[in-house]
Amino acid sequence: MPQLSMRDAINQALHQEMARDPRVIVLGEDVSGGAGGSSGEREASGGIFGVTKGLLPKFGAGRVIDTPISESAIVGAAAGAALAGLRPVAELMFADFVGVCMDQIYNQIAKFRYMFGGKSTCPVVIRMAMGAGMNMGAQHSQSIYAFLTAVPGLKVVVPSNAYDAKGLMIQAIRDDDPVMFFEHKALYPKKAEVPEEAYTLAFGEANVLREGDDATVVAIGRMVSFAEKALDGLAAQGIQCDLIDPRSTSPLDEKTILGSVENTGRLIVVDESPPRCSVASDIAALVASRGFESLQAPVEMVTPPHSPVPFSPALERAYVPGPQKIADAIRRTLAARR
Amino acid sequence: MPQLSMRDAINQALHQEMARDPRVIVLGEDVSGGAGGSSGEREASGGIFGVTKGLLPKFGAGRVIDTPISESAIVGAAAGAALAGLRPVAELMFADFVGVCMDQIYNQIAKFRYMFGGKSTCPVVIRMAMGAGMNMGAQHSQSIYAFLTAVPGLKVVVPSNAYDAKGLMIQAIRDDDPVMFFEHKALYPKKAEVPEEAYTLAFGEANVLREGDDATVVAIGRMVSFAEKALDGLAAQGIQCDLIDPRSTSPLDEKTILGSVENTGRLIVVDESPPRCSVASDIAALVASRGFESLQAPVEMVTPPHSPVPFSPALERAYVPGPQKIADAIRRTLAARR
Amino acid sequence: MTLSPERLAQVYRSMKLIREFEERLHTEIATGEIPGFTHLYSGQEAVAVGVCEALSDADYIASTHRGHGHCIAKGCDVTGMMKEIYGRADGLCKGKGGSMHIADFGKGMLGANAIVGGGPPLAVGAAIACQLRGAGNVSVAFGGDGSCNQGTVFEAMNLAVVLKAPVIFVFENNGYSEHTGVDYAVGSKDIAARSAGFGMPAEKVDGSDFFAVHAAMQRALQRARAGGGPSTIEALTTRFFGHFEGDPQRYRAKDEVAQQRRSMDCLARFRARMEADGGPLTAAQLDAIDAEVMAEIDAAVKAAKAAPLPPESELTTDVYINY
Amino acid sequence: MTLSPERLAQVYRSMKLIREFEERLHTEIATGEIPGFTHLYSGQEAVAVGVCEALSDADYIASTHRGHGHCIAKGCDVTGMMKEIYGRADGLCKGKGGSMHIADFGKGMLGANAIVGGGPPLAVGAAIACQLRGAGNVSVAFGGDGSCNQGTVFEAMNLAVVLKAPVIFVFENNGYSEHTGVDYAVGSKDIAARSAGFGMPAEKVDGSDFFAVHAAMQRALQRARAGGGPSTIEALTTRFFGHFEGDPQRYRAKDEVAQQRRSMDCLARFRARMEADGGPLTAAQLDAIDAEVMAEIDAAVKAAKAAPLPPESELTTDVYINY
Ligand SMILES: Cc1ncc(C[n+]2csc(CCOP(=O)(O)OP(=O)(O)O)c2C)c(N)n1
Ligand SMILES: Cc1ncc(C[n+]2csc(CCOP(=O)(O)OP(=O)(O)O)c2C)c(N)n1
Ligand SMILES: [Mg+2]
Ligand SMILES: [Mg+2]
Repeated sequence: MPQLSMRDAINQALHQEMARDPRVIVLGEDVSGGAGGSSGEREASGGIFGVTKGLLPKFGAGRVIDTPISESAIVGAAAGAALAGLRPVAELMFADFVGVCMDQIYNQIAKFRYMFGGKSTCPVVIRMAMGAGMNMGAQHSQSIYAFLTAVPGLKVVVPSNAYDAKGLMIQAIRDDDPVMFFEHKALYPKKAEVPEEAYTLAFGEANVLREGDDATVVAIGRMVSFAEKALDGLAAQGIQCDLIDPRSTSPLDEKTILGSVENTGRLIVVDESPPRCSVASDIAALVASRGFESLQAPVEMVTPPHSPVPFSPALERAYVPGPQKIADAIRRTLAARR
Repeated sequence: MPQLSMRDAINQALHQEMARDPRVIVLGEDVSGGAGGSSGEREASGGIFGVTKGLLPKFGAGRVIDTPISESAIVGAAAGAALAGLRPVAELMFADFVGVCMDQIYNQIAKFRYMFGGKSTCPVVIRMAMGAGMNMGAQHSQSIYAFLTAVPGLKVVVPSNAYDAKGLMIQAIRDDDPVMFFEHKALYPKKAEVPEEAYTLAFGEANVLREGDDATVVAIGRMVSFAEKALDGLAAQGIQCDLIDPRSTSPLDEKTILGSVENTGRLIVVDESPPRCSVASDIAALVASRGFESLQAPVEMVTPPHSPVPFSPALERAYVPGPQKIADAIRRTLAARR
Repeated sequence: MTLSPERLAQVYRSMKLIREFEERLHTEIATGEIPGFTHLYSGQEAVAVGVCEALSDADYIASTHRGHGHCIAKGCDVTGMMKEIYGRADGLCKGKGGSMHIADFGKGMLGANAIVGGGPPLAVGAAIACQLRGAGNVSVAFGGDGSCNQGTVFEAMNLAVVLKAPVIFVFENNGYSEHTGVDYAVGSKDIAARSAGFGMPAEKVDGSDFFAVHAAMQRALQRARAGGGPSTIEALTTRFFGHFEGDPQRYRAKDEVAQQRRSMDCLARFRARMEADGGPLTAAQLDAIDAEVMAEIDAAVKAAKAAPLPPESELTTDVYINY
Repeated sequence: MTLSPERLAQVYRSMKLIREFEERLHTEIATGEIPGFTHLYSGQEAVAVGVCEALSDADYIASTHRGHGHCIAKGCDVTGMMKEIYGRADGLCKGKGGSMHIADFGKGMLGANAIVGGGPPLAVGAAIACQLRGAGNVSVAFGGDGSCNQGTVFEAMNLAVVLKAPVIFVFENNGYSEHTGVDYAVGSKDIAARSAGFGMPAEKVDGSDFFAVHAAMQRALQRARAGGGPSTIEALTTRFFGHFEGDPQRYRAKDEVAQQRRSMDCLARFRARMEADGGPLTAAQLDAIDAEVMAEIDAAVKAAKAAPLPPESELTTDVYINY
């Protein structure tokens, strides 16, 4: 099977869905690049991360739409086009930019169907790059999926690898509900085996990457690979854990998480957002309320501190939860007893 | 002691602080009302909820600033004025409007001090009316304090009564950190004894309204009075609970909550936001991770469902958690045993 | 473009329907039976109808918090609307939306919107869909004189110009945003001129004159359908009631409304025009329409009051299509 | 207004300092030692310096992602900046901010900003503070040709006009926002004219000519200080490097940068002007400044490389003043 980077896997998904369904359009800042300017090269970049490369030459400027720096208009236009029957994929570039278009996401897109009594469909996908680790500073490094997971009416997807990213993106485009799609910048170059043909992965179905009776580790996005590293290290000491990647935080595969904790009695959640009102706390609360009977030890949440993302690599390294912190938390939970 | 409504208590706090400190200014849409227009009445309303009444005649248009409908500019201007040495109190009218100015709140105000290495102070207060129960529909009824509680760098205050509101508002204005101040619309007319003189209530210090060994009830904003009603009913059956009003969700008085659960072994959190990544789940997670040893029963979260706020009173009544649901949850938790 | 007597009757009927819908709501709200808060459109009817007259169900509009008039002009069912406003189970949006969230996708009505400035970006998106389909359809973004200061609206205008999208921005300048005068809130004092600065044709029209609005709309429409891109229409108008029901309107001169009810009543002016034009519609015909409309509104209110409330099971439906 | 030779030397020194700061960063970034991504200001120096020349520490500026030039022009310490960009503990912001978040409140520098359009609302707020204090101070909002399409910027412009706030909006039109041409992204094709539509004086100036920028700034400043409200200056300029370091610039004609380095170099033009004006500064004097500047940058880079990294204990400080 071909090895593709997550960047190319998403790009392939976009190519395939645009070819399959003429209602799919792509819009955002520099999604092709080269609109205006002096070189005459009409596709000058294909997205600042290169994820939308090749779409403009293939599908034309009517369906691959470069925009001014106007995120509210971008997201709102995507929403309006979706209400009018298209299936837009809007790029927000950095997830941090939700702040300038939050209303269109959380008051408009998320609420249409409910407010209108089930009469609308708004099949829009908002793609955005998230995550720390590249020294991009406080306003370009956040993992803000908790904000949107909190909002009824949105689906929220956070792939952890190229294979999942492709299947989840195709599902997102075909899904009739609005989908917020978070792409971790550090995962873009990471490769995995990705089938050439189109396939979908259902939302709300977690991926269980490892199995083991000692504890349940739930990890999201880039944290999945860090948890794997932590578990690799612990395996030598005979520690075996379930490792669950929810893939979508809304809907959340509560069943798989609760089922695992029923068996292991111990929960560690690894999340790249600060801790307050986070997906980590959300999953901890889920288990504390609906899996309490089986819990044998305090829930462990491995997250950055309650602080913005620092710029200096010296600090950012300490900010992002790494394999060591995850392993420590697992060991702590195993040491605790009821 | 004089009885004041929460509306008037906050109004009094604003009057007193503006008189005390010439750096305090107020800005927002219709904070006086009557700018422009044909009547010549320069204070035509004093805020859509009347909270800023009387400030314009007393302090003048240089310090009581009516604005166009431009929330990003309002909040941003407040932030910039704060960086430049003023102490602005900006009104966002409805909390639901954070969507159109979220960037200025969460990427700017919240992060300045950290990004700038501790060299800035941004003593801004953002006031906003929140809450369901008045049939105002999905875009005018939300309780979105969880969004902002999640953001490092912000303080978040949710008063439950007129007395607290005055003390917390004065603290908010004098505080050197940015404060998000949530005022429940249904509480505006509710009266309490409020001393005439200025006083402050510290953030991060919960108010323990009732004491009892059976369970710990944490309730926020309007939910506090509903929890009181629930407890009144249960008292007849001999059930006594701690009732904790955190007053600020950031900082959160973890100590009081954990201390109470240590004694009671049971936790019920009552929150007017939908459940996912909420303050309810945040407090549940706190106890599941740091108070687990004392927990005797599953944590109960009493919240609205994962849905927007419906318009029809028939549905909205069912949406908002009421005394009955709270009492049910308390009874459930008492029935459970480890 | 001259309208046939049938169309003229339709136009008058629409305006009258809006007027009576709102006047009746004004009375009914006073009884306390209608939940929430409501923004009435009385006084602005010629704008909604002048704009929507030339649109088909395949053309889109995005509306505002003051949306009843836009809904009716775009063809929404009046009884369904009334039921919605009463929060009933068989309202246009099952009672979940209410006055500020009425939508009807079969009619190209993308929804009222309780966020000022929420609609214009949506309208640009609908216009992109029209553009892609290539059938010459357009989309209209309604907004008030207050909305035009919201960042989302400016962004939508620029994006529409960049894409040459077939959008018509209609700013209903009724003089006030809540309690603030437009002379204060719009720094340039001129909405149309500011829009023109964005690179699109913009004109100011008498919003109490159906024919003036309609003519401006024809020009904008022709341009949009021909690929000429967006336009702005600023319609000078007035609201006959407060910002919302219960507003004491201390920001308005004492006799302003009474005076405007006399001089800026689009219905009276339409009647006068019929007479001046030699009676394509006679007074008797117009009276007959009035009577019909009154009966229709009466029936709608009765039906709304009698309609069932939504059952609690509806609380959590329609959040997602599937989840 | 003519500037004394001392001021002229200061002006040239500032521009040269910015240029060499950036050219040196360009080289150093290639070594991989500088973290994150960096947007260089080379080519635009006359704008920052032309604007800031007339400001004091009690006047404010709000800057952008491309902020090094604004910082230097406003008087920030070059070594502190360099250390910040290297992520060092004694950088201007303790290494927590980095290239896109340099601020210096003692200098009235309210911060670079990685959110396009983030700064202008802040500048309006600072102007409100100036207004209230009544000492005639002003505030400047820097932005690019791309930023001017962001809703926050439009809102800030209108609010400034409404309040007659002493703000000067400076749009540095370098032709591109990332990989998109201004001829595409600004629908009206004319930033100054669009700003004028907001009800404020707006002029376009040659941004490679310090004297042109400075003169426009004097006019805007006088107006602002006299209570006449905001102005816009659109400065036509260019960036000598890519959007960020590493950008292959395929959207730019092959020889565009080389050509512009010849025709739009503000330093060369300043030198030519000195000669034309009969040498208020001689070539030798300017050469001496060049040498000084090179030494200063050299020293700054050395100091930055040698400076300590922040300790892990700094991770959670400065989130709040107290919590
Ligand atoms: C983003 C946002 N800000 C503020 C409000 C509160 N609000 C509702 S209507 C209104 C005034 C709107 O004025 P205008 O656009 O002139 O419309 P009109 O009410 O005159 O029809 C305001 C400020 C809102 N709903 N949304
Ligand atoms: C809200 C927001 N949207 C998008 C970006 C990504 N971005 C950073 S710089 C830039 C281009 C800015 O162009 P311009 O304003 O012309 O400034 P220049 O880079 O030319 O100095 C973009 C799109 C951002 N940082 N913030
Ligand atoms: Mg109005
Ligand atoms: Mg530029």
